[in-house]
Amino acid sequence: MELARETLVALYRNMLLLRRFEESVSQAYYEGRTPAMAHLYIGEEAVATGVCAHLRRSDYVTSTHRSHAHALSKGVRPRRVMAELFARATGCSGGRGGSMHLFSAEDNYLGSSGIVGANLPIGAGAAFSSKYRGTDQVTVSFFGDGAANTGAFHEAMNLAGLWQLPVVFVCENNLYATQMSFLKATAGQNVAIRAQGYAMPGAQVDGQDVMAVYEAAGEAVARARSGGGPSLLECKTYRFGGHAIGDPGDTYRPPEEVAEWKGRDPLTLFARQLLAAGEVDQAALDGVAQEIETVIQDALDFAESSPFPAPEDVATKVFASAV
Amino acid sequence: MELARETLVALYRNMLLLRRFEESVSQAYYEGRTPAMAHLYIGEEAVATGVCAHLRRSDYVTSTHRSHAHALSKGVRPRRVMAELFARATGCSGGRGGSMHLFSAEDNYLGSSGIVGANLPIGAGAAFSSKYRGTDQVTVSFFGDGAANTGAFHEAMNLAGLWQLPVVFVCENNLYATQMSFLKATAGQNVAIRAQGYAMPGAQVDGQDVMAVYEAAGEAVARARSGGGPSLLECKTYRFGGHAIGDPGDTYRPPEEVAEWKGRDPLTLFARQLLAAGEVDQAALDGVAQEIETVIQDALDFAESSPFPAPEDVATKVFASAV
Amino acid sequence: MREIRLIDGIREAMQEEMRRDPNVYVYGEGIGPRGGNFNETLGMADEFGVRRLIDTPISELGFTGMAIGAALTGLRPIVDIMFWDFAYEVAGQLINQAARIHYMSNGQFSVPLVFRGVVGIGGGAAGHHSAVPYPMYAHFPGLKVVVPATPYDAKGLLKTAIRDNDPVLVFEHRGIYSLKGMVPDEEYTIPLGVAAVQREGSDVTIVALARMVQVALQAADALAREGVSVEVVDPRTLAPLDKETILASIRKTSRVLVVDEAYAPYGVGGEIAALAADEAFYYLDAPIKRLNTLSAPAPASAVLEAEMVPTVDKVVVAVRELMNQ
Amino acid sequence: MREIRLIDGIREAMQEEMRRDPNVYVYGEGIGPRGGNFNETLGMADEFGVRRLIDTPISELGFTGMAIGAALTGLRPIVDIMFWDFAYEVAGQLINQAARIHYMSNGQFSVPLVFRGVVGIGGGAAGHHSAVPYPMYAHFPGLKVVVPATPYDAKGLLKTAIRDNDPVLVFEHRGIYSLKGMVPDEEYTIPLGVAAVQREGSDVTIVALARMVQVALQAADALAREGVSVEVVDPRTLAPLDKETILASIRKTSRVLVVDEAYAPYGVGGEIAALAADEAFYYLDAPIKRLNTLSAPAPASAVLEAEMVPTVDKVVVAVRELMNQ
Ligand SMILES: Cc1ncc(C[n+]2csc(CCOP(=O)(O)OP(=O)(O)O)c2C)c(N)n1
Ligand SMILES: Cc1ncc(C[n+]2csc(CCOP(=O)(O)OP(=O)(O)O)c2C)c(N)n1
Ligand SMILES: [Mg+2]
Ligand SMILES: [Mg+2]
Repeated sequence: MELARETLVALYRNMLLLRRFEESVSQAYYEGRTPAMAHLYIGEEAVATGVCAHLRRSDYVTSTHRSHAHALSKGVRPRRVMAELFARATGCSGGRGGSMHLFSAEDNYLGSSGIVGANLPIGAGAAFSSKYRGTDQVTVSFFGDGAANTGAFHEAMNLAGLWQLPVVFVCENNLYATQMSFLKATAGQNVAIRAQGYAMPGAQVDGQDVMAVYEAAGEAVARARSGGGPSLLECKTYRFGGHAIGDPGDTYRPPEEVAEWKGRDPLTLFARQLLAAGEVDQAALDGVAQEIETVIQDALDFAESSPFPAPEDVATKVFASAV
Repeated sequence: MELARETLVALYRNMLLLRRFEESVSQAYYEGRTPAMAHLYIGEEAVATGVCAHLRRSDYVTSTHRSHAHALSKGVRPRRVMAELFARATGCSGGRGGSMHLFSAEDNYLGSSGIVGANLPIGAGAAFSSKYRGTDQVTVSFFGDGAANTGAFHEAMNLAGLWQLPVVFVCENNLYATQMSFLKATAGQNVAIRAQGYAMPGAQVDGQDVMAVYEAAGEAVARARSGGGPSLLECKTYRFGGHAIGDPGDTYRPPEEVAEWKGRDPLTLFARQLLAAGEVDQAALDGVAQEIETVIQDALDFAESSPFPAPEDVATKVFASAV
Repeated sequence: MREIRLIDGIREAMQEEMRRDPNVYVYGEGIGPRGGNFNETLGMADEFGVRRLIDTPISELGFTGMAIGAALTGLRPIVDIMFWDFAYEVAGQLINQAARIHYMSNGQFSVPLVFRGVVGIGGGAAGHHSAVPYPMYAHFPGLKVVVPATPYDAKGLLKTAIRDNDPVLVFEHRGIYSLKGMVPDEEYTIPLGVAAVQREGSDVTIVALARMVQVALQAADALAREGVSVEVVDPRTLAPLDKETILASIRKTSRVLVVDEAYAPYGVGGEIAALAADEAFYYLDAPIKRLNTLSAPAPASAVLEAEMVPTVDKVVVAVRELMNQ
Repeated sequence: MREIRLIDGIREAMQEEMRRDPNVYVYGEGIGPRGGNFNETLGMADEFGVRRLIDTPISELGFTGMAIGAALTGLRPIVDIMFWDFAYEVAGQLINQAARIHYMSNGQFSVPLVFRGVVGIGGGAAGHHSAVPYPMYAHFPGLKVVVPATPYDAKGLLKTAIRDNDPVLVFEHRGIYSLKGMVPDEEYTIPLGVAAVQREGSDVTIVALARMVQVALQAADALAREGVSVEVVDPRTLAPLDKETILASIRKTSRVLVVDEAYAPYGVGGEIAALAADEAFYYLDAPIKRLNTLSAPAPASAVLEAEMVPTVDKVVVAVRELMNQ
């Protein structure tokens, strides 16, 4: 394989982090330890991983309701994300945001949004900002196939294309928006093709194949960083579970479809690739798994031992400048 | 020429009606007889004319801020439109709407909108309605090049494409949105191409050539009427004057460009074509002009002799059902 | 009479009206075979088909605009916006178009549409799924605003809303979707613009809406044990507002507290205060008080959330203070 | 001191702040070389270049969202929405995002943006170009709301707004863009949340905003000739609201009339009434009165338009009635 071994292992490690993090969140939820319902990314790990591998701390990310993976992949520490899901004061949003509203200033993670599509213009604005300030920062805005039908998508794409902003719009096309099939929601049944309307490069990529995502995203990020303007990257992927914890996701998806996609688990696929190419042996992968278990356990311990926000702070920090 | 002589003359007559109507409005404004600033259509007459020639009274139109021509071409009587511009009780909106808010229920003219883009989803909704009710009514929604950058455009196009609604989206691309050049506002510099993103037929046509518009619109309307779904038709045209009465339109547009387009006056072009083809002689065209003068004078007389709305009615008809 | 939950009242209203009128249909995300995010349309796709229970893409602006176009041309759409938070994205279609077309067209066109969704703070839903925005809409002429508090009201008001020829916005508090109450077996409707006196009393009037009606009634029980007689008035519709019923209560009790889960500033309490301080001024024996959700976005944490919204205890304290003035 | 028009004050504020801070820039339609729909940015593209006076496509949602993204990352955008009517199309970005990100992010991020545009009924602009929607925004925590009435205030408040670290919405009445007034030669700013007593008086308090301040002042002149001493208080910012100055005036005069070009229901008058009827209750000698634009969309006809908005005559009549109670 073309990449350095450490890069390959880092990609694997990140995917496993995302997977195990969310499995733990789900378990904690069913054990009644986390308060909030959350939207899990399990099955889609190759996308955030392959994209964010190209980002620097100074780069920006804007994200969606399905955001744990984006935050973690952008470098937000697992402790802080976990604590947020446990609604603790030590969470990355101080327990105020919850699963759909993760933020981390230190990581230039500009936040998740519970309003589908709303993060796309905000991402374009961050990209505008770095261009205005003359830096080479890149912004990545993630969005779902469902978000591709919002007006916000269109306006953000047009403005980014027009002003050649350093932004990569990454569509996580997991074929469903809640129960709504992509095919029934999207005239043309193709997100990437819409890029043509904005004279923007648009590409489709196998979102289960982290190497494919890595490569396509690398091009797009490099283009943005070097002043070549925005890109639209549609990653074909699938959420293995339901829309959110609690939804089994099996009433509106054909079992064969689910089975087929689960057969293309990005972690399994990549592990197999790595082993076949002789890049790592099973022991190395087990080592990574061990590492991740420690991180997860630490995050859980941190979250569960952290204090809740102070009730008297409920209405503080509404304004940044004194009123 | 392929069309029946009476159709050709009707097209010419309508274009001349639009032209003379607005010249009179402009004159009345400068003479201080009409209250409102208005957005004139002079130069673009071939578009509304060529499109609306295919519509029946039962068909629907939704329109923009530049709407006199759409209303007149849909059949709203000149008297009623003129009276509205004079803000009289006899106007097609009772003096309440004014230039940007013409309505006529009897003509299924669903209204102009002062909010750019907002009429596009409304048009899709009218089309949905006829499909739901099982009629063969067609809806035409006009919009400007500027409106093509609104989120409303995108959502309406996607929904219409998805549900194969009987609607024709007619873009009057007059190359400017107020002072903003189409080329500087529109990533890709092409509206019709955006149709591809919705798997919708999209076509560009010379908006100064009424026959070209007539033909392209005929196809689109027929497709809609026969259940073939929506179309996007981009008509390349030009407003000869400024954005609205009062704007000379010469500070942001190169004089050569203005001159070039004025050299392609749709009325002159069509008259020349008709004469060259021997379809009509100059006397016939003069006859039409005479006819139109009578119509315009009648409209002006009607408007100016009509009463103003009654002040005590100011807050009536806010609700349709009693409160 | 039979007992149903509020959410059942919503569903029954839609079902009955859809049976009555083939031009009534529903747009929304997941309201088809899935039955809605809150089971509000459960089973309806089976009865009416997906032709009338129309699952939409995430294009709220688009399908709301479409509802207006459909309403202008003979249909009676019901838009299910799911969470009212999402309606900010379509405020233009509601305020600039739906509310104004009847007037701007000089009465030629009307816009008979219902736009309904969920409000309320709870369950850690946080910043983007907790809106209680009815004051903003009730401000604008041309919109009717319904805020039901009981199964009976929810059903009867929604049926009226569907038959009404104007845009009617319905704000359903998901915290009381499971609240049970009696409804008649036979058909009934409730006119818009008529408040309900949910409990009679003589010492103080509490004006409350949506879930806060339950809070007010529980507080009234507690206060009764202290010898304070509370009248609880639910406006039920904020536009039109039944001024007379509210004023009659205030003139009777001479004291008024407004308890509202929407924010205080420029909101419902202000409107009631203006009404009382104008038209019942000489009857008032004490300052007019408001009790609202704190002016902050909804937090995720349950610890913080518990502080946000008026509670029975807070209402009791507020009424006690009011009785001492 | 020099005399300028209100619109000049707006422009000067932007110019001075753009000179001071390279991170301040403007988004809007026609605000570049054209100089804005109201000449509000005339000449600014010459001085600052089109890099900082950025003409946008008709994508209000897009560039407002972009302003938020830019504000999160170190810039201080000024969004010129032209007419506030168009802002309904972006209410989601303002209310769900700009207003909440500081809180939701636990204070990690702030959104220092200014969003300004024109309000007011006049000139037959009709249904889609006449909005006066500040009550709706002032309702929501996280937004600051500025409504200037004089050149001095417009300039000083806008400068503060640009330096403020929160989203500040500025509502400029185009009916007073040409109003002249004195401003200092030297730099000055005006804090948000401080009302201005525009005229002192002892018999009755008129709370008025924007163009209505002029109407109130003229009415006060007329009433003075009848021996009625009117105090005119302009809140200047609705959020934060300077309760103390307003209450002090009401406690002094014991009578209050709110004159506002926004609609009455759930609006400014209600908030002032609630404030007065709570915290100045025992000082009030008469019912609290409101005078607002009629609750109807703005009509095109001048004949109708003349009926819509409060006038000097109507204010005089209302005060006379108030003095008789
Ligand atoms: C504006 C808006 N409309 C609707 C919703 C409700 N909602 C939350 S997630 C979701 C589906 C999003 O689908 P997609 O964009 O494909 O992302 P995915 O969940 O598949 O990752 C919907 C409809 C919302 N949060 N915001
Ligand atoms: C939502 C909205 N934004 C801005 C405006 C101000 N405005 C009125 S017309 C116009 C230009 C429209 O351009 P285009 O769509 O090309 O139509 P044209 O005027 O060229 O016919 C603008 C920006 C508006 N009315 N509505
Ligand atoms: Mg999806
Ligand atoms: Mg144009």
